[in-house]
Amino acid sequence: MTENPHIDYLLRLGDSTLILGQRLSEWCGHGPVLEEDIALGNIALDLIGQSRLLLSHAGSLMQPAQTEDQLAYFREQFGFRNFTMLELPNSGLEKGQQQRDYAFTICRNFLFSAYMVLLWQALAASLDRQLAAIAEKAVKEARYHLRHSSDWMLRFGDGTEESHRRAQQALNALLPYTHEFFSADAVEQQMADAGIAIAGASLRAAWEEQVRGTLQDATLEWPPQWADSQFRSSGKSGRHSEHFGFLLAEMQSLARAHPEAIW
Amino acid sequence: MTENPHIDYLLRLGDSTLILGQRLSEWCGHGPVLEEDIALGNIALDLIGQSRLLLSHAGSLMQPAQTEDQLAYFREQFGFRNFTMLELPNSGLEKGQQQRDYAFTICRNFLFSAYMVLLWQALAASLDRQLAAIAEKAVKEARYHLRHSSDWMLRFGDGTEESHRRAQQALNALLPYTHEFFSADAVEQQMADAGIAIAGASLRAAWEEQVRGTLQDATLEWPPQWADSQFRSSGKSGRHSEHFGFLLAEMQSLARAHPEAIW
Amino acid sequence: SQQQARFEAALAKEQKIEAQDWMPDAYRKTLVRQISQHAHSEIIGMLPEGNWITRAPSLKRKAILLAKVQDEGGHGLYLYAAAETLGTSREQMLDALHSGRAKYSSIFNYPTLTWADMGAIGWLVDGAAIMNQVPLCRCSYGPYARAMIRICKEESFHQRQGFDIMLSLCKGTPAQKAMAQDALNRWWWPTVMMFGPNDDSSPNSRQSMEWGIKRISNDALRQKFIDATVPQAELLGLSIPDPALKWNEERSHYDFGEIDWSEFMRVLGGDGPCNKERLSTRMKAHEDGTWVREAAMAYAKKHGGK
Amino acid sequence: SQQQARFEAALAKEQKIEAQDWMPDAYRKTLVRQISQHAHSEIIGMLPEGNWITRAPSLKRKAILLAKVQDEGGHGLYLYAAAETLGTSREQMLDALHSGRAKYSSIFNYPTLTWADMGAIGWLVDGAAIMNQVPLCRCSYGPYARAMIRICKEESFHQRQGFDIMLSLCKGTPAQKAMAQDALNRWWWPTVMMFGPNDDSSPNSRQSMEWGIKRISNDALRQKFIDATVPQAELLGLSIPDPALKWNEERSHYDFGEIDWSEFMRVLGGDGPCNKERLSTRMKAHEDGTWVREAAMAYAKKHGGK
Repeated sequence: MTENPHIDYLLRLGDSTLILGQRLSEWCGHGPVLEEDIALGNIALDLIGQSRLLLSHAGSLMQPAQTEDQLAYFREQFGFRNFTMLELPNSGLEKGQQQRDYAFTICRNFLFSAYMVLLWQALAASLDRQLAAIAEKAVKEARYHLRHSSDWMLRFGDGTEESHRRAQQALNALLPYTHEFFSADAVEQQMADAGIAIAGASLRAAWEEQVRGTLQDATLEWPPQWADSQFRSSGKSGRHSEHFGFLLAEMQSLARAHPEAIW
Repeated sequence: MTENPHIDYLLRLGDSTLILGQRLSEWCGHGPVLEEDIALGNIALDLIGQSRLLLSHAGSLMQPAQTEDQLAYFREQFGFRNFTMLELPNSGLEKGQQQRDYAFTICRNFLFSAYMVLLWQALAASLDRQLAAIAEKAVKEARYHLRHSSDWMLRFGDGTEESHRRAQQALNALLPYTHEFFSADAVEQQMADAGIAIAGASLRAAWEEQVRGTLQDATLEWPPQWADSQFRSSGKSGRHSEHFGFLLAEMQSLARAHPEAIW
Repeated sequence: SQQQARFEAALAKEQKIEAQDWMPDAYRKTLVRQISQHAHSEIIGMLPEGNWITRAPSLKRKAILLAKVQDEGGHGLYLYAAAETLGTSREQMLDALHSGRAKYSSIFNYPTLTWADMGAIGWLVDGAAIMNQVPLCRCSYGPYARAMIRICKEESFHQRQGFDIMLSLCKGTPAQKAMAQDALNRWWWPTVMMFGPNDDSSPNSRQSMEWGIKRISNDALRQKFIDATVPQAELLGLSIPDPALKWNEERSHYDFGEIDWSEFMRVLGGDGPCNKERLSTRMKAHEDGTWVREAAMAYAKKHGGK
Repeated sequence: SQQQARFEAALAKEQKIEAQDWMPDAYRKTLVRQISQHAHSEIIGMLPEGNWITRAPSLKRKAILLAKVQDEGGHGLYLYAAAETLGTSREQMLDALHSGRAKYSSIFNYPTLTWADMGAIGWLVDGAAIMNQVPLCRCSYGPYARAMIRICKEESFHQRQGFDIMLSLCKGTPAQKAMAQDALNRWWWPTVMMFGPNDDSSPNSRQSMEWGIKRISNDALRQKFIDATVPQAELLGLSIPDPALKWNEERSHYDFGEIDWSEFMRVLGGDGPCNKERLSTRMKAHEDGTWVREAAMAYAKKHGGK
């Protein structure tokens, strides 16, 4: 969609936060306990807030300039740059947009927020001053998201037999998608060279340490085949899963039915 | 949407068959046994075939004339005239477009096809010759749909404890929506007076006899509160359930993303 | 009894009754019923609005709606906590909801069919709720009164947001304006019914008045709501679906048409458009969440937490 | 042995082996493996196309796609039945699929991302399948050969429908044309890999040839497919994503580029884009259907049916 790696990079961030925010908001009113309903709403709100800043910034660099809503509601799926993991249904890999599995949802938040804490920390030093400012705000939110999901990973892993089984199953399903956080890629390399971003690969060791530590405390197992897996999702370069089209159809339906409207 | 009761009546038929066809096609590849995957596909195909004839006929009476696809893909939800029951998710009343409950699905097919057999029989004598011809074709298909679903109602009701429980639960959830088949209404009355249709209410006794007979054989219970229930769904006059918007968003997404395209 | 006398003296002096104070059983029971019903309404009320978060037509509206629904969850929390001070646990209250013994506001048994319903609910339903709730800030039971003070502040914020959605729609395309009018048509009468039966057929009201739980009668609140809302509809350029609606110079109030109490009773009795759906959706969420709550308890036990 | 001699004589005379005939264990095992893998491919293959039925852009296309996917289910039925004549039950075959012991065609581990994929699958994937399957109509095992005759007829119908979708897209708006090109870009190489490894690294092929199960080598079929498909792409005005593709006057065939066998092995080994999803979706359908199958059996037992 775009030839500009700077815009592309901002879209990755803006779309990843948007799409996970969208998925989390599907939980609204359906949480396992009221406090969690509220917590997930909070996290979704943070993410959508981050996305608005990032998409607005990306849109301002485009020719012609685009608003956050033009980017959110009127792009086709190949234009989106979120990590594939974040578009997966809340229920896991099988189809079912509105089914909900709390273990899958929490485990995804855990793996993603552990990554984002590291990424936002690094981006706070970006030469793109606007991105640096967003990162400074976002890192605090991401720390809360990580704490929230880590607490639940511990409860699940070290809770009941059932919760342990569910958490391990979710982890096994999700981990292959984390390779995308670290896969080498020209956009990230160029942005790193320009001092605007850093390559995801450089975060891998710290991320793995953080995640493995929590999993160990939670008595959950890191699947040994992870390192050898050749599976590579590619949402960050615009190739998504089959689930994404359904998410977009729903998210964009109203805006697209009234393209002229102001809301 | 339309002021013409003839068109309105045809839309009721065309939309009811379309929307149930759409719901049944969500089962594709997910059936409980291969033979049923194929059977549901067959029924969905019959229904979509009927819908195409009915929508084309309705569209030909409009000013300006509309194609079947304009009617299927570019109407807003209030323009649709299907019975509310048919838009409910395959899983039952809770949200979850792509969850699937076979008891709910079969029970809905049973209640609807028992009605449609009677209705198509009557409409074969319509003064609208085109409608009469469609009815003559459709009644044979509806008889097959009724036989298929009746057979399963028997198996469920008189099968295992679990299947009995599931079938009874589906029946209890669905029966309130059948009042809409019979509720009095100006469109039907005018069409009946014109010899084009008959009022649904006149089919009630025969429908109830048929349905009660099968339920009895299936050792399933007809909930005694049915007759007293004041619940009235109103899809046939364009007021739908909350589920319908999601169904339309998905069904129309591609066509609306490319309004100029021919496929 | 002496306790009874002290209790009545406190009421007479408009002093708050607190959790540790003696109170008549019937007072306690009435409060638990009312507060838990209010809490349940907040929770069930998350569903009709939650239904549109994923389809909100702009990111700003999405964020505002998400925050609003979250506030409703928060109100539920305060209210469950207030009810718990009276000795009933949240689990007991949820049981009562799921088994049908406890009620929630009937308004949430209507479906949200278009985006304009997000506007209409904020403007009308929250508007009516505020009318009902402002007097509760002076309720004789302290924990409830204090919860209501917080809640009312947020509700009036929500009401303004709802009106703002309506305003955008009414200034928008013809399709948007039509959407707004349709929403008003569907929500008007159910909202007017939110104030409950007419005073002469509202048997429990008198006792609640005496106890300082209820402060203003159903009909008085309803009139107040209508008087406040009609000019707002005019501002929006929308017409209220009541041909009998007319300013009565003499009364200095709007006259309005007959309420269809049979519909009210029907929805209250469980036959409304979404009663079964709302309750079964909540029950499913609760059941699906069982393993999560169990895991949290097991973990807390193992690790000596609370 | 005498039986072995009779079996080989039948093969030599191109006579069909039937279910009741003696056959070597290895022949039987090879057939069960191949036929069940083919059956599984039909069933798993319903998923990527089934993914677009609810969003098909016209009612006519919706009906055609639904019918096609249903045909695939039908092919699955014939093939399971053909495999059952060799003494393995459908339940056993499904167990083998769900536990990962049995394979299905790797092509179905790629996602269907746009409507154009419905065209590309019909045109390319079904086209390649026909190349593979037409020789199987002459397979030495009678029940398989006869199933393949029916299947091939329908497949060529599907291939024409797929090409027709591509044609409509290529004659359509620029966005439609781009969609078609993108689908070709994604499906080309996976389709070319459908014919399996190069002949010199295809160890089982020779034995299958001798048994009259396989008739033409992988590379020969692949060349045939490419030769047939290039002019069709030209007709559509689409470019095949292989810079090395060029007509070789001398060979009277198209030369083509190096195949990325590491991708082939990766997807075959379970690390393709949808392997886990496809299998877990099928397993979930099967598990969710358990109570349905049990009910049917219980009913049949009670009522003295089969």
